[in-house]
Amino acid sequence: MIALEPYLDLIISVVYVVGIVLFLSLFALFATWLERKVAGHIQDRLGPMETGGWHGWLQPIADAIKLLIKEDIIPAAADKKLFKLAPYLVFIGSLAGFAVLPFAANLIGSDLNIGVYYVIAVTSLVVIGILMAGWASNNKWSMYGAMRSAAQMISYEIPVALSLLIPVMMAGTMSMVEIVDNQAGGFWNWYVFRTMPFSLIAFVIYFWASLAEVNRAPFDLPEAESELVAGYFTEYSGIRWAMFFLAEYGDMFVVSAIAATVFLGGWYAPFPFLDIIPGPIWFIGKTAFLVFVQMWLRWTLPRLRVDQLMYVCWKIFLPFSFANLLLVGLWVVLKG
Amino acid sequence: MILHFLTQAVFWFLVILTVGSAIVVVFNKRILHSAFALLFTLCGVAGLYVFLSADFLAASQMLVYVGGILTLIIFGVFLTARMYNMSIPEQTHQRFLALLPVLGLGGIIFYVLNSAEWHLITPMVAPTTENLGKMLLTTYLVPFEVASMLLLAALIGAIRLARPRKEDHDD
Amino acid sequence: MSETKEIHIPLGPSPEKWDLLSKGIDPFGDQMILQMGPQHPATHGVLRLELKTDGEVVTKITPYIGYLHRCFEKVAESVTYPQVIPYTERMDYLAGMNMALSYVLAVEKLREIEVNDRVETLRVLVCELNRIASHCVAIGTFALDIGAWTPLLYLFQVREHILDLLEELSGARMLFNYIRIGGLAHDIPTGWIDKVREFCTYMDPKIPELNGLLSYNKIYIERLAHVGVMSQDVALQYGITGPNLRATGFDYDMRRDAPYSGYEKYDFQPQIGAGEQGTPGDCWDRYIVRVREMEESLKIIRQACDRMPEGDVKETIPKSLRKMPEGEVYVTTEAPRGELGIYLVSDGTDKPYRVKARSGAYCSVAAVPAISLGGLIADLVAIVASIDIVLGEVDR
Amino acid sequence: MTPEEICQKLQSAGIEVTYHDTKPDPFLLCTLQSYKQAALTLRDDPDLAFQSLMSLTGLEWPDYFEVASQLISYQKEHRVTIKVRCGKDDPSVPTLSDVWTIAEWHEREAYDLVGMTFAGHQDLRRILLPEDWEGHPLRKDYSPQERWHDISLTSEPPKTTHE
Repeated sequence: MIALEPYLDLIISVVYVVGIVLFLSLFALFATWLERKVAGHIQDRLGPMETGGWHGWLQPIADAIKLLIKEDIIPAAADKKLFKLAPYLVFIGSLAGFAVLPFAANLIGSDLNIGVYYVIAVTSLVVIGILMAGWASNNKWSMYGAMRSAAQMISYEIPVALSLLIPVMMAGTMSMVEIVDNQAGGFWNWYVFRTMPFSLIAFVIYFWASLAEVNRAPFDLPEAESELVAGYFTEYSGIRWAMFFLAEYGDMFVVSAIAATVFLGGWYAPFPFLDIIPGPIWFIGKTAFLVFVQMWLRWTLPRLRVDQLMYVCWKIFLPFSFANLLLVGLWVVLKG
Repeated sequence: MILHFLTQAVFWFLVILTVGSAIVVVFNKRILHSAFALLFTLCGVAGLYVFLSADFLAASQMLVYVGGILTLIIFGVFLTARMYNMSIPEQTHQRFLALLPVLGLGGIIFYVLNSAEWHLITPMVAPTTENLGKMLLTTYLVPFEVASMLLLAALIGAIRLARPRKEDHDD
Repeated sequence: MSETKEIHIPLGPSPEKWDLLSKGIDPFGDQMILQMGPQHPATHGVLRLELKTDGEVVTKITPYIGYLHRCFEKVAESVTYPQVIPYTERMDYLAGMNMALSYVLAVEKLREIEVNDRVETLRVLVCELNRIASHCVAIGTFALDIGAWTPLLYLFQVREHILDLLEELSGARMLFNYIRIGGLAHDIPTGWIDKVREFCTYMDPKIPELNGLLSYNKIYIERLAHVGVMSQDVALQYGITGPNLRATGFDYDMRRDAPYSGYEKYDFQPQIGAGEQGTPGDCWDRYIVRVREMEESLKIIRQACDRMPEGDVKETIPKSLRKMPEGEVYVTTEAPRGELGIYLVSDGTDKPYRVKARSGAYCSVAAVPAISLGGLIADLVAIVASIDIVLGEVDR
Repeated sequence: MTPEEICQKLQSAGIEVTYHDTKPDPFLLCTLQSYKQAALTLRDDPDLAFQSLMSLTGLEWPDYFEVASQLISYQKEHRVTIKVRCGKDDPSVPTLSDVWTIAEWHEREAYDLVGMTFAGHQDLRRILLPEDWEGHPLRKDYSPQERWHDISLTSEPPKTTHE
């Protein structure tokens, strides 16, 4: 028998990666179901009710099977190589974010000491993937979607990064685990409530900007169905389309999870006595709540226009983030 | 043993990825395919930085080069290319002429590589971010500030150039 | 040199341009030709707009219509006078009652039929119900095009309610064939008026709810104010009528100013746009005029319910329409999408010699280029939604 | 003003126009030469002030073509129908598209469906039917073409090649 000891790390990593992919898929499935249910109830209807009996819980499975066995269509005039490659890039970009999400103190893919920075960095892949998809489809609407998306994601990365810097400054580290550990012991220790109102503003800016980052309403311009048909994935169908879809829900989870981590105390319960409930439940609960808010907003608000989107980013979020950053910096220096 | 092998395999994978996609960048006839191939080159380099325990540098590589510069390049190609006409011919009939500087430069690099004294260090696991930050704000403060000044000037210049001129506005 | 890729180019109306394009020559400089429609989510059916765009800025618009054309006018020439009614309802299928009314009034005027008060009141009642249903779709799809999904579903509930009422009345939900020459198909069922009153009570809180959810939403206003401004001059030049004309601040409503079917007996206020959030005649004005018009329609419905006179709705239906007087007549009514004018020429036979339907939406489409040049694609989407077209009526 | 008064007003301005008292709606008939002038006067005369063209219809009669236009003046609250006729050998009437912009579309429709032309029209293309359609459906002697591209236009079911 081979001694497993030296390879334990490796095995754990492999298991974790497989687990994360499974989790992402399951979450995406659950989220599509949740999205329909949320939309349904907001719109005074029930959403899927038939498949699987209880509140249509099997609907996402049915959808997944349908998407898997659907004909895979590649337009004749598309740039086939790039067309095929693009969904993977987008998906990988989304998946890579999961590596540093601390589900619990010891349940994290890799506690990188540059955790927050890493997440911001890997989102770049998504931009490239979307540009690639838009171009390769050889469809003008896709192209518009891709251009809008790239412009939007690059612009909104700045307020996102600046807002994330605030808890980083307060914690003095970029490691996800350490940031969470600094927020232990009750919700009043969470970064969102410390240094009021700066960190609260940072949280709000982060949340809105992250909506734009993941192309969700009211910032869903790249895939605005009434303007651009379906934006950059107009020409995609079947499983390739499903990968974009999966990536979108994965991204929703990632940005919400980061918000939960750096602002909302990660795996810690709001009250210390509730810490008997395992951390991952708190973590996923907080994240799921933020995901729910994203859906809530989507089914309530109209969509912005391109120039308004840019206006909001460069003339509102950015100055506020900078001012915020300066003030928090001052606060940290004076206190420390 | 297996671990070592795996590490080696990943390393060589990254090397092949970097060099291979770099070759695609140079030799592909479609400028857009070259631009997208550059993505893999940059990612490969980022991976190599990880091997050097320079994780901050690796993330920066992704953020700045992939998220910023590569996107810019792709945008540039999009804007110069006609949307209707997807292929952009890139003429390569000066290949042999190009060989001369390539060989010259290659020779110099090879010479430097050979003559340099390489210190093998043990891989660090300590975070590099803090050191980087400290060094940027102490030892290398002046170059850091000069670089930021340069970037600021470039930004202002770009805005100035991009703004419509007064005369254009009037008519 | 690399190979040049052949790009499939859809069948277009300007082959010479596409020829140039397929040869790799760009006849438009830096601008791009974009085909919006005929299958596009924002064109409300099968309208095609050929756009010339500079980035996202629209610099030229050429509308192409006719994808839904079934030559109503030719059909009308080959069937008898009463048989035309179902075809009129297929023009603006969202407001079938209003469409039929125009045609029926034209025939009645030609034949010199005076209908009794009950018929008139019931006609007003069903037309106003239908107007609310039609505005519900208009506003709902408008919101949908701006990215707000939910109002559509809320408004469809209201519409569903109305369609149920009209179904009980006529047996059909969209193409009613209820208004007949000289009367109505049959009288109302017992208890129907009470159901209409119930509907009014149900409808009352819906409009404040809509205003809270959508009308005064900051994003919504930002998207619509100052966008697609239609001046009164443009509106008159393009023969714009109905809510679109009133949105420019032009105070004219046929129901008040040239009453037909007894509209003079009702107390209501035509709604005009005042540029509350932006410029008069912008998209938001066109939106809010419709919302407020629903309230006014509700007022008319209430009054109609209250004054519902007794009478026989089939009293004046002519026994035979074999012999029609020779002559011609032009009758317009205030349909939800602008005036529907029926120009009817009779040569004395049992079939119309010529029927021309002048539809409000037709003129609205014609005006799209005049009010949306220089805007963004997103603005164009808002404008097309705001003028509220039904392609069945445009193409006829 | 009633259509009759409008007619007198036009005649006093030296425009050749006749009043036809058909039932129930009367109309004014212009000659081909006076048509454009009549339209301009109707629009610009402050007593007439017909701001808007509501409808423009092409008609085919056994001996001639006719264009009927309904005008409205919101200001003066009156409406009128003006007509012009042209011979079948030369079915061309002056355009009104430079008087009221919307006439451009109505005239395209008349051209498309009835097959008359409008002299001076900038953009006289088919509007409702495809560019390559044959014939003008609202002519009384119109019979549809058999096929348009690959679509059979006759009412019989398409012949199948299945055995």
